[in-house]
Amino acid sequence: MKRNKLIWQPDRSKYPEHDSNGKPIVDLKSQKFTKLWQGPNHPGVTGNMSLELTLSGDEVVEAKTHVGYLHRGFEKLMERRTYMQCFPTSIRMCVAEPDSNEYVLSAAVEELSGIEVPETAQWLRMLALEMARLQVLLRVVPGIASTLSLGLGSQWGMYMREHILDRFEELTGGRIYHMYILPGGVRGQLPDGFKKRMLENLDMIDGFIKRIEDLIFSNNVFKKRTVGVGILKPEWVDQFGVVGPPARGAGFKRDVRKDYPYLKYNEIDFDPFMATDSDIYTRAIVRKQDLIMTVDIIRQILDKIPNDKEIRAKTPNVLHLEIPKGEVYARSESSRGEYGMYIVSDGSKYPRRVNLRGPSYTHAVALLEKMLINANISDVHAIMVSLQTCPPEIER
Amino acid sequence: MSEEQNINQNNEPKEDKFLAEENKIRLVTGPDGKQFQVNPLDDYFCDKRPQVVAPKNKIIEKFLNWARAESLWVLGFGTGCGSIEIPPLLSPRFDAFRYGVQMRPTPRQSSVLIISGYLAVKTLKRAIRTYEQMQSPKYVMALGSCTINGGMYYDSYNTINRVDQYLPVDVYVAGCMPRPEALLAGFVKLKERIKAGNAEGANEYAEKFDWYKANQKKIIKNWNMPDYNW
Amino acid sequence: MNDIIIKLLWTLLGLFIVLNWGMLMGASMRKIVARVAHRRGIPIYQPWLDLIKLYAKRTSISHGVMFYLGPVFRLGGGVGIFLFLPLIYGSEYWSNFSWAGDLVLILYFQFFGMLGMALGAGEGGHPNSVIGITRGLSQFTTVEIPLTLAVISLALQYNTLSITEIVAAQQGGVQNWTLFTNPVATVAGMLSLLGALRHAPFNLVKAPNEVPIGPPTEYHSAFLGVLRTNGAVLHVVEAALFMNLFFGGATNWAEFIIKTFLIYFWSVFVGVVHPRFRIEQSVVWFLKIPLAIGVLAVILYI
Amino acid sequence: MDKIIKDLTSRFKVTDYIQQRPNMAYVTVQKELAISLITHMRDIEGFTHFVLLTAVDWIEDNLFQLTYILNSPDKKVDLGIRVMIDRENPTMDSAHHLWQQVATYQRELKEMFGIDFPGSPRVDESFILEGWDDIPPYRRDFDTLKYAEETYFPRDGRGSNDPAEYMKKKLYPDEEK
Repeated sequence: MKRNKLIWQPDRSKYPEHDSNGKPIVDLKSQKFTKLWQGPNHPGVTGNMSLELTLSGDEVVEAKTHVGYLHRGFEKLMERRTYMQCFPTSIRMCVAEPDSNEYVLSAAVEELSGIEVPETAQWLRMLALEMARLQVLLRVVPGIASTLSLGLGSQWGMYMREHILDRFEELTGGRIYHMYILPGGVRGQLPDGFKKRMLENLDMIDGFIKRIEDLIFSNNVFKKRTVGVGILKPEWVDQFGVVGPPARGAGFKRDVRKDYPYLKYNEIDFDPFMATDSDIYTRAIVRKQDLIMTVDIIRQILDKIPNDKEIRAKTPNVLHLEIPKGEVYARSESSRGEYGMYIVSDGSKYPRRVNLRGPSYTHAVALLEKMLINANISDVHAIMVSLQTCPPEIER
Repeated sequence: MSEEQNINQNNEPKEDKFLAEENKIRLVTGPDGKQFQVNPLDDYFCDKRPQVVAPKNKIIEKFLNWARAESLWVLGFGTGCGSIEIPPLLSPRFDAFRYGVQMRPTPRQSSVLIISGYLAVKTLKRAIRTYEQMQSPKYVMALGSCTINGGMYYDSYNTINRVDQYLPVDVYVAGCMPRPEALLAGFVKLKERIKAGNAEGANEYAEKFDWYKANQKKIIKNWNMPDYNW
Repeated sequence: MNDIIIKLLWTLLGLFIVLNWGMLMGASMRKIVARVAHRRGIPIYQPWLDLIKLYAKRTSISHGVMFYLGPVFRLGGGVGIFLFLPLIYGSEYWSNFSWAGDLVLILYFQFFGMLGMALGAGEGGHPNSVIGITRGLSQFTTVEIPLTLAVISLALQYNTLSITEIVAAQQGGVQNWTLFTNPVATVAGMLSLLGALRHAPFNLVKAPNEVPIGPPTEYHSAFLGVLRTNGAVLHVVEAALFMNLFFGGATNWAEFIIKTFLIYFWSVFVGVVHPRFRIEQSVVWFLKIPLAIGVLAVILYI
Repeated sequence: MDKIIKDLTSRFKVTDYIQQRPNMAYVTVQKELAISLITHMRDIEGFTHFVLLTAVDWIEDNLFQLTYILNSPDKKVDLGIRVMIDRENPTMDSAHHLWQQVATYQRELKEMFGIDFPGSPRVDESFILEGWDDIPPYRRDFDTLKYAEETYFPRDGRGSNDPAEYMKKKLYPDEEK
C-alpha cells in the first residue's frame, strides 16, 4: 500500500496563529475554537481520566490530560504497611496487569535483603508474568479496532481471555488479582494437568490470531483509519521516555527482557518484533506480534519448566521481615513497556518510600498531549488506545 | 477589570479560594449601557431543587417497575478498578445483555450508575454530577469492599469510605474485586428491588437533599459549581 | 370524506404494524450480531421494554422549545416517508397516501428529520451533539446524491415518479425487477443505503467511542423514546422504499417482511465486520464510487 | 561504569558511591551541580533514557532526597543520582529542558511534596489532587489515617487488628519475641 498517499497532513502553518513560542493563540471568545471535555465518563477514554481538548474545526489545537481520578495515595499507604502487607496494596496499582507489580516489588525486596529464589520458582514467576501479558494482549490487540467500532474482535478476544483467567484461577486461585509472586518464591506448584489445558488454550489462541488477522489487520477500512495516523516521531522516544510497544514501533528495539534479562529470560529464545513506521497501525502490528511471541514463550516455558518441589526460599518470618538500609530500582517488561519500582528502605519493617514508574506516566500525560496536537477529533481515542494508557499507574 | 475586582472584594461574603474566575460575582454592562451585577452560580443555571415524584397508580406502577427492572441502562463510567470486570460482563461468557443490561455512553440516557470501586474525591465530584444528570428513576450499584467501608483504602486520604453518605445506594456487591458472576447476582438483586418498588433512591436523594449536599461539600473543597445544575 | 377516514385508520394500523416490525427487526439484528460474537444477546422483546421504560421516566429536563420539537420533527420525517410509501402492491388499503410524485416527496422527507434533529441538538447545547449533527448532515448530503441519481435513472427508465407505477412495472417475475433490468442504479442505491442506515463503516455520526453518542447526547426519557420510535419506523420504511424501487415491491405481508429484513440485513452484514470511516473519508468515499455508479446509471438511460 | 564514576568524582564532586548491582549505581551530588551533571550524563555519556524522578522525605535529617534515575540504552547501565535539598524551603532547578517528560514528574513533586521547580511548565497547576488545602500528602508528617478518619465517614463495626500481633496469636502461638 502506498502509505504516503493516506497520510493526512494539512498545512497548519498559517492557521491557527501561533505566538513566538510556537504555542497557538487560543481565544475562546472569538468563537473559532471549541473547548471539549472528554471523560472521565467517556466511553472512548481508557479508564478514568479526562482530556481537555481545544478544537479548531475538527482538529485538536491544544490538549491537556487530567489525571488524579484514581489517586489512592498508594505510595503513602505503603509507608504505613509492612513489606508483606505491601503486596496486596501493590497489585492494585495497575489493575490490568497486576503480576508485574508483584514481581517488581518482590524483586526489589529480594535484591535488598539478598534472598536467592529457587529455580522452579523463577520459571513459575515467568509463567505467571507471561500469562498476564497474554491476557492483557488478548484484550488490547482487538481493542484498538474496538475503538474504531469493530467490536467483534474484542468480543472474541474477551472470550479467549476468559480461558487464560481460568488457568490463572487454577494456578493461583485468583481471577484478576493473583498474589502469586512473593518474596523468596511463588505461592504454589503447577497443578496437575495444567500444561495440557494451557496448551489446548494456546492452540485456540493461535486460531484466534488467524481470525483477527483476517478481520482486523487486512481490513482496508481499518488500514485507512490507522495507517499514517498518530505518528510518534523517533526523536520523541528519548524526549518523552517512550518504552515498550510504542518505542518498538518507532524503531527502537527496547525490551527489558532482552536488555536486562531477569528470571530465566536468557534461556528462552525470542526476538521482539520491531517496526519503523510508528503509526497506529504499526503499533497494533507490534502488539499482535507480541501476542504471537508470548504464546511461543509460554510454550517454551511449559516445555522447559523443571518439576522441582522447592518453590520458596528460606526467608525469615514475614511478620518481622526487616530489610537492610538501601535503595533499589527493579524493573520488568510489562505489556506496556518498562515497569519499574524504586524502593528506599531505612532498615525498619516499613518501606521508607516506594515509587512506581509506569509507562503510562509519560505516555498518557506528556506524550499524549504532544501527539494529539493537529490530530483529528475522531482519531483522538485511537491514538490513546494505541499507547495503551492505564490511568491507575499514573496517579497510583 | 478593576471594577470587577472591587465588586468581588466588597460583596463576596465568604471568600471561596477555589472559586473559578468565571463563576465569581461580577458587574456586566448591558446593551443599554446600564451596569448590573451578575452572580453566575445563581443566574446562569437552573435553580430548581430535585423534586420527589411519587408513583401515582399502584397497578400501573407495578407494570412500569417491571419494565424498568428488565431494561437497565448502565452508564459506562469506570470509577475504579472494578471497571476491569465490566467488559467481561458484556462478552461471550457472561453476556449481561441476556438480563436486559445495556451500556449507554451518556448519563442522560442511563438509569444505573455503577460505582465500580473506591471513589477518589476528584471522581466523587464527577460521580455526583453524573448522578444528578441522570433522569429519575435511577439506581446506584456500588462494587467492592472499598465502597462499603473503605476496604483496604480505609486509611487513604483521598478515597471516601462509604458511598451511601453521598449517594443513595441500592445494591452493594462485595468483593475485591467482585467477579462477573457476583455482578450478575447484583443485577438480579437490583431487579428484585425495583420490582418490589423499593428502589426509590432518586426520591430519597430529593428528600434528604440538604443532608447529602452537606456531606458532599464537606469533602469536596472546590465545589465550584451551582448546587442545582441539571 | 368517509373514504379518507377509513384510509387513515388503515394507515395508522399500517404504522402500528411497521413500528412493531421495526422493533422486532432491530432486536433480531442485534441477536444476529451477538451470535457472530458468540453471545446470546438481548431478549427478543427488549426494544419494547426499553421503549416503555423511556416513556415511563419520571423526570425529563428540557433545554427549550426546539429541544421538544427536534424529536417531533424527526418522527415527522419518519412518519412522513411512511405516509407516502405504498407498502403492499395491489392493495388499496396498504398503499397509504401514495400519489403521482411521491418519490420526490420521500426524498425530501429523508432530509426533513435530520434537519429537525439539527435544531433540537443545537438547542441541547452539548458540543458532542453539535459535532455529531454536523457530521450527520455532511455525510447525509453526500449519501443522498447517489440515491438521487439512482432515482433519476429509474425515473428515466420507467418514465414515472410514482412508486406505485415503478413497482407495477416490476411485476411478473424476478427477471423484471430493477435489480436485473437496471443493475447499475441498484448498486448505487444499495451503496447509499449503507450511509442512510448509518451502520459501520458510516456510523461516525453516533460513534459512541468518539462523540457519545452524537446528536441524541442530551436526549433522554420520552424524547429518546420518540427518537427510538422513529428509528424503528424509519428503518422499515427505508428498507421498504428500496424494496419498492429495486426489488419488485411486495404483494403480501410475508413478502414485505422477508424483503425488508434482507435489505436491512445488508447494511448490518457490512457493518459488523468493518470499523468506521472518519467523516471526510466517508464523504470522499460517497463522492467517488457510488457517485460514479450513479452518474453511469443516469447516462445509460438518457 | 567505574571509569564513568571516576570521571564524575573528579568533575562533579560526587560522593556516597554505591554499586547496587553490576549495571546499576547510585551517587550523591550537590544541589548546584546536579543539573549540569545530568546534562553531562545525557549528552556526553549517552544516558538518554530518563527513568524516573522522585523524592524521599528524610524528616529526621530535615532533608528531601531527590532521585533521578538515568539509563543508557546502549551501555545498558543505570545511574541513580541523589540530590539532598533542604526540607524547610525546598526548591530545585528544573530539568524540563532536557526531557519534556520531566515536567510531569516535577508537577507531581510540587503537589505531593511541596518541592518547587521554578520555571517548569504548568508546575503550579494541580495534577492529581483537587482542592487540597492541607500539607502536601506525601510528606512524612502528614498522617493519612487521622485525616481519613476525620474527613470521611468510617462505617461502624469495622474492626482492625495489628497484623503482626494477630498472626502471631493465630499462626505462631509458640513463637517468642
